[in-house]
Amino acid sequence: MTGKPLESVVESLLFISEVPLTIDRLCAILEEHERRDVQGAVERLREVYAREGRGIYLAEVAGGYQFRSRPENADYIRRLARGKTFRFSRSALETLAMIAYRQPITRTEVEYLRGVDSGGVLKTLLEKKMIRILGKKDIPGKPLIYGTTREFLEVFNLPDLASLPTLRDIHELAEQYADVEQAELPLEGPADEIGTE
Amino acid sequence: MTGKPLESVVESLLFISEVPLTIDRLCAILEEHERRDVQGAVERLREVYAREGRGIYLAEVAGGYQFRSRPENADYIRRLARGKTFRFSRSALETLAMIAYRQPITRTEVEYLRGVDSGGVLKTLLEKKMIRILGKKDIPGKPLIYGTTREFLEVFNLPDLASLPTLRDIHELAEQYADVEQAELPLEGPADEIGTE
Amino acid sequence: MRHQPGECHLQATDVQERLFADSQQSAYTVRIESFEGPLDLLLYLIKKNEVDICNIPIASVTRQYLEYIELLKELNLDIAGDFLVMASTLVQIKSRMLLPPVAGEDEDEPEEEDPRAELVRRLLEYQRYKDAAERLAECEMLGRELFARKFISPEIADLKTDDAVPEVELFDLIQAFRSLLAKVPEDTFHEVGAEGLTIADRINEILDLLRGKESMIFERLFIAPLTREYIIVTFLAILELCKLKMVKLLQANSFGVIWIVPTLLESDISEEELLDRQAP
Repeated sequence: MTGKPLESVVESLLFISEVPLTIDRLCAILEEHERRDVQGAVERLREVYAREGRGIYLAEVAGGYQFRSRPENADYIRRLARGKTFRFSRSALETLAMIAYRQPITRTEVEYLRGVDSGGVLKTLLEKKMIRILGKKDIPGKPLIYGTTREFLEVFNLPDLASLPTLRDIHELAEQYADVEQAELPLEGPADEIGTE
Repeated sequence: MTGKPLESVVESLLFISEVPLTIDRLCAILEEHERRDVQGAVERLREVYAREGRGIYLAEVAGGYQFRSRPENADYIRRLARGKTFRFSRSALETLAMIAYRQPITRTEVEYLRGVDSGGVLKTLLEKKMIRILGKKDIPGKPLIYGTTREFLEVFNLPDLASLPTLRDIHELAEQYADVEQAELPLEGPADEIGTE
Repeated sequence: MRHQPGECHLQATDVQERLFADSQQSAYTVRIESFEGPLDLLLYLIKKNEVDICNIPIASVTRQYLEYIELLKELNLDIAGDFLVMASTLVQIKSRMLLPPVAGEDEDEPEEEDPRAELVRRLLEYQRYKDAAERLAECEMLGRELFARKFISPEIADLKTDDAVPEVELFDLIQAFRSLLAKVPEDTFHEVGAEGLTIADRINEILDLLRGKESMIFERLFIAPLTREYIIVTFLAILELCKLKMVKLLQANSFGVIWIVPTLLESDISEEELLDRQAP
């Protein structure tokens, strides 16, 4: 293998790696190459990316090398971050699912099912505009009742709540999986009547 | 800002983004620039990275652009990634092909086309995020309808659904069957390697 | 439980020798990993016998197909129900082929379709996707030939993401719900029938309509499409809202307009709520 392809391979590796790659690590991966060739390839790459007008450079960090975006472009990177996507945490997704399928639902009912305090996750979901307060339930203590929002429908690309897949729909996909029967909340309340068509 | 720095910013953004960036998204971030300048910058970057001996190229995928490592260097990257590579079973690929070409499609339709129960394979494809639930079909029973995801395009390195290989003509296939040669036994050769899980 | 077709694995070459012992290629053994299903097996038999797909010798193909099923039974392999369904379809086609063609009494009557036509269509259609699947597999695949950065760069990791756009699929939501229900002791559940959420849906719609309004004419909730179901659901939704004391219905005189009045303003509630429901 001549110099050029080695440079290409090193470029690929540095680009893909989640952590900075040390020369030692590179040499271990590129075992058929001489250490000084590997070092040379890294040096040439540093020069190529150091040229003016490039958006990436090869940074020397934590004893290794890693591609980084140019600090001059940080403002734009922040704009990219603004439209960043996030993944729901498991507890957020569970709580959201609970509310979507059992609304209108109180915090106590959510917590009964999840078995853990859910104040924090409800607050997060309210802030993310995935759920909203529908009102107060007319029982002692007047607990708040929650439901999903229009934004929730948008995120899941649903025309309406009736378009939520039923548990049965998914259940049928996975007959070999442990059975979970279609179930309703053991608590009294509106969810019971609302659950049926 | 002159042309050069714009190219640098675009390079930074494409590098940082976890998902392919569309021209629309780039233009939204680079609001002070003309669309055609942004497009020009992407084109120039594609040319720069297309040069021989580079380890990265700018792929047009899932409606946007994303830096990817060169296929020629895959062996080395696998050494880094330690065998965390994607594999599809033949049944998964068949089902995925049907959904890709016929979407939106119901489970019943998939099963008619394949001639076998497909619940398990649909579930696997959902879990791998290759397909998604698009909604419910407005016919009795309201079955779920499925379509492919952005991740599907990303994994198969396709710019869009229109770039799927064209389906072969039925008549052409019929003729092929009228004049078969022993060497073309369908279950020999490449199909086997694709098929095993 | 239904068996996946992939469970019908045949690897011993003697199986193929016996299966195709009467064919001209009996000396030729092929390796078969598995058939994806009955259509896959049929396509194989057609190619094997070098016959025209549009003119399948149904008798001999059916015989070979049934022999294969028998063989699976002998080997104590699981036979997917789908293979048996196809077996009966084949037998049916075969018997229809034996019947003399019905002489059309009326000249205009369309000619009776070849009993094999539907099967041929399905086989060709299946072959198309089999083909397409092979070509998909030839694509340069992410994670196989190509790799992309799928991780969060240090440059972006620390940036605040308050307005981040959620990225989640419906499937994730349902899976979360399923797993949650699985954790709850079973005896606290009892079954219900349909999983319709139309009333909840209507409740939300009505609350949306009422948002920021002091009152609304009752009839406005019954705008088209006025299906029976829609009326019932809307009515139940209003009852539910009344029960929850979230709306009141008012009527000035016995034949007058009915007004629906929200009893709570959302802004009052959420502030109060958020104050005493801080994250632990």
